[in-house]
Amino acid sequence: MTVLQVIFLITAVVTLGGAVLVVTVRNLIHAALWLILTLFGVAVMYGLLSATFFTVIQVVIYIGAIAILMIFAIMLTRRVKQEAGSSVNKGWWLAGLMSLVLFTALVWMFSTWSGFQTTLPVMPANVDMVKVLGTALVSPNGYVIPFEIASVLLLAALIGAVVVAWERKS
Amino acid sequence: MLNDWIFIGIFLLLAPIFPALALLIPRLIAPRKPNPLKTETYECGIETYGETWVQFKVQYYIFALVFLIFDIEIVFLFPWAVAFDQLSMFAVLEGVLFIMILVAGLFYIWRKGVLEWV
Amino acid sequence: MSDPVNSIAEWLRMILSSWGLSEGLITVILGVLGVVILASFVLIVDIMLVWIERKIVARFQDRFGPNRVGPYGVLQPIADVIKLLIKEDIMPNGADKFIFNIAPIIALAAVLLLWAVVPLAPTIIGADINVAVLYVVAIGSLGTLAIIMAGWASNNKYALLGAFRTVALLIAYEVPMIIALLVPVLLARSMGMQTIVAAQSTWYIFVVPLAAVILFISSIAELGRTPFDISEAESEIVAGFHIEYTGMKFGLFYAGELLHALTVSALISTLFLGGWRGPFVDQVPILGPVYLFIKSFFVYYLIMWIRYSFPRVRIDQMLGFNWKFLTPLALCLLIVVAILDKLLVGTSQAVYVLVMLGANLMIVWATVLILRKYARVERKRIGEERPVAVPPDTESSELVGQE
Amino acid sequence: MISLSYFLVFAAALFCIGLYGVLARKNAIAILMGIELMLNAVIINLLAFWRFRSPEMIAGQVFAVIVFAVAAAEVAVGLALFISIYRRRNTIAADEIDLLKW
Repeated sequence: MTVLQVIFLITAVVTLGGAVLVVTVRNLIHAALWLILTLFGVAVMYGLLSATFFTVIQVVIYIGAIAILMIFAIMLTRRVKQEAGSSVNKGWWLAGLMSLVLFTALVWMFSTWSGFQTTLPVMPANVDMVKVLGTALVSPNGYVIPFEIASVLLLAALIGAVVVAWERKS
Repeated sequence: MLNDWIFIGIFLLLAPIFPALALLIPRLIAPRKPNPLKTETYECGIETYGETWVQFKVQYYIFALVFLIFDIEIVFLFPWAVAFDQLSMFAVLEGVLFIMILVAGLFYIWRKGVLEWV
Repeated sequence: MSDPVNSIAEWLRMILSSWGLSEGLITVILGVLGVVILASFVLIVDIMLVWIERKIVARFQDRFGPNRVGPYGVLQPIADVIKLLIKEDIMPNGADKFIFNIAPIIALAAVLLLWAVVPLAPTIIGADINVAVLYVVAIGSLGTLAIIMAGWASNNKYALLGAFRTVALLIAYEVPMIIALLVPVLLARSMGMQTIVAAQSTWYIFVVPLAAVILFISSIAELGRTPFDISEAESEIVAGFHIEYTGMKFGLFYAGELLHALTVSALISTLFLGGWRGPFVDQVPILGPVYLFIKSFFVYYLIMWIRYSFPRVRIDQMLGFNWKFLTPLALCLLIVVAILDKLLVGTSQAVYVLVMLGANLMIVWATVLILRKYARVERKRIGEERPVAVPPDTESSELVGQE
Repeated sequence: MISLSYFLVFAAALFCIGLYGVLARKNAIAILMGIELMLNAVIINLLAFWRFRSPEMIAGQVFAVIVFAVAAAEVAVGLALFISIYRRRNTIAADEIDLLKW
């Protein structure tokens, strides 16, 4: 076992443990905090994939913005009596079974694929991936259309969400 | 480069230890005699009444929402700024267009009166 | 290029490798050592800050400040620490124990973590990563998290309300802060702190002063200091999110706040005031930290000056100021800087700086004009007669209430 | 040595846990958390394929960036919907929002 493997395994166990708690814990605020731990573990995973830009972006956007948005929404919609009942619906065992089956099927499918055991290729040396990404995002023969569409999507999300959530004064 | 990230990792693991140590010392030497009156929630001299969970204004959510949308832009704009050397004027203007579209959203909600804190 | 820190590190590396340790292990050991030294140094500075802050506040308010313990009261912070250590730690009823305890730890650790990317000298930096500016933003969001956790775990209405207000403030002011951070990144074409410092042959404050001002204002808001201290507005919500914290746990929040102020000053110095740059720093690298700390304390002094000179603004004014003034201004500045930078390719340094500076001043001038017009309208609006609250003795007011 | 299989299995596990959350949870916000887990699994997959199969091409990273933007938009609109529903029906339990099920 190399050091990298040990780091990977510890992160994976913590992350998956956190994820399990996210979907099982009854208290929603606790679930949100576990979600933050899980997202942090995923950020470490990005780091292990040498996509360090995504590591920081994950923390900034998922933990700094999305998780906080979720906590706000939980606080806005909480009812005390709701916590009393069961937090899962009647078919939860079916859902669990389906997830388990899907997981086994996915792993089985992967294992039959020849590229499954690809080992880490060396990164192109002395290339600043952030720079490459920036160039690709706006260069006309790169990904400029997705780039602009993303901004339109964000605009639509902003306007749509505000219109939906906004309380009209009567 | 890799060494730098190892350093950050070590820092992440060690940084909570310093404040945790500072909390450990009082646990050993400070007195600890809680009683119901002492651990009462402090609320300007009256006894606490009802649920802590008061209903919040939707305004908080709206501001977090606007923040989220503007936060996303950094994913796109930071690489754009870093790659500035290799960009043509056209590519720069694309970045400006990106910002302008978001500004249009800001002005829309401004006109709607969403940004008023009422 | 030899400085004491790196030579000691080299020396230790040699000793350790002579013991037959592997390369990776040595890196980890040296990393741990570096973290411990850096963090202890920063924490000691933090303890001294208590004295500095109190002494300077006292001067602003025409008092003496602490002057009993030790000469000029320098030992006062030590006494404070001892007092905090032996204070009883009270946990409020119904608190969420684990989260309640972990929140102050995260609050201080988040500030400590920022020092990993602050360059102290040409060769002395914790970690010279290529996403350092975003790292600062990311760690800042951990601080926000600590506040939410503290407010929620306290089981106190005022703490929760304070935490919500603080978070609304923090995330709102993060937007202009990020945009202002984009400007030096754009000028230096890098997010690495060392690259940004190295690119500042002209300090960026002379190139884009407006970005520095925007970053400064939003940083004060991020710190939650007056005039933006609604998070702990004593007259409104008692003390905000840390109302239920006592003893050392409160001490950690307090220390975190003070250290955050210095850290933000160090970051502003790094990004806009040339960081460790100064005379002779290339020959004697150890001068770097000295210059950095001089600049940082200058910015810190400015923050304190503002803190003790201004009254608190209302929450609606504060958020309005952010969304309707600071954010559009920062975006406008970013667009102007981006286009000008591309237009000025190939011109000499002097022309570049002068045009940039001129453009900045133009934006400031235009802003002032718009603000003047707005202020005229606003004065008229406020001056108009408005319905005032009347005591509910008349029947008509009751009818209004029932509708 | 870490191989691609590690990340794929990890992402599959995360995806399935998220799926369980989406299918089994009652509270709408908890369901959204499950969706977030699934989206994170997707991003891990994208980045893993980029890193292991074609580190010299940037397409994988661009894809991941777009997924980030879409995830943010989804959360923003989704939560806004839940708040609006809560205001009208005073609940956000998924099995109580049954207006279309007359």
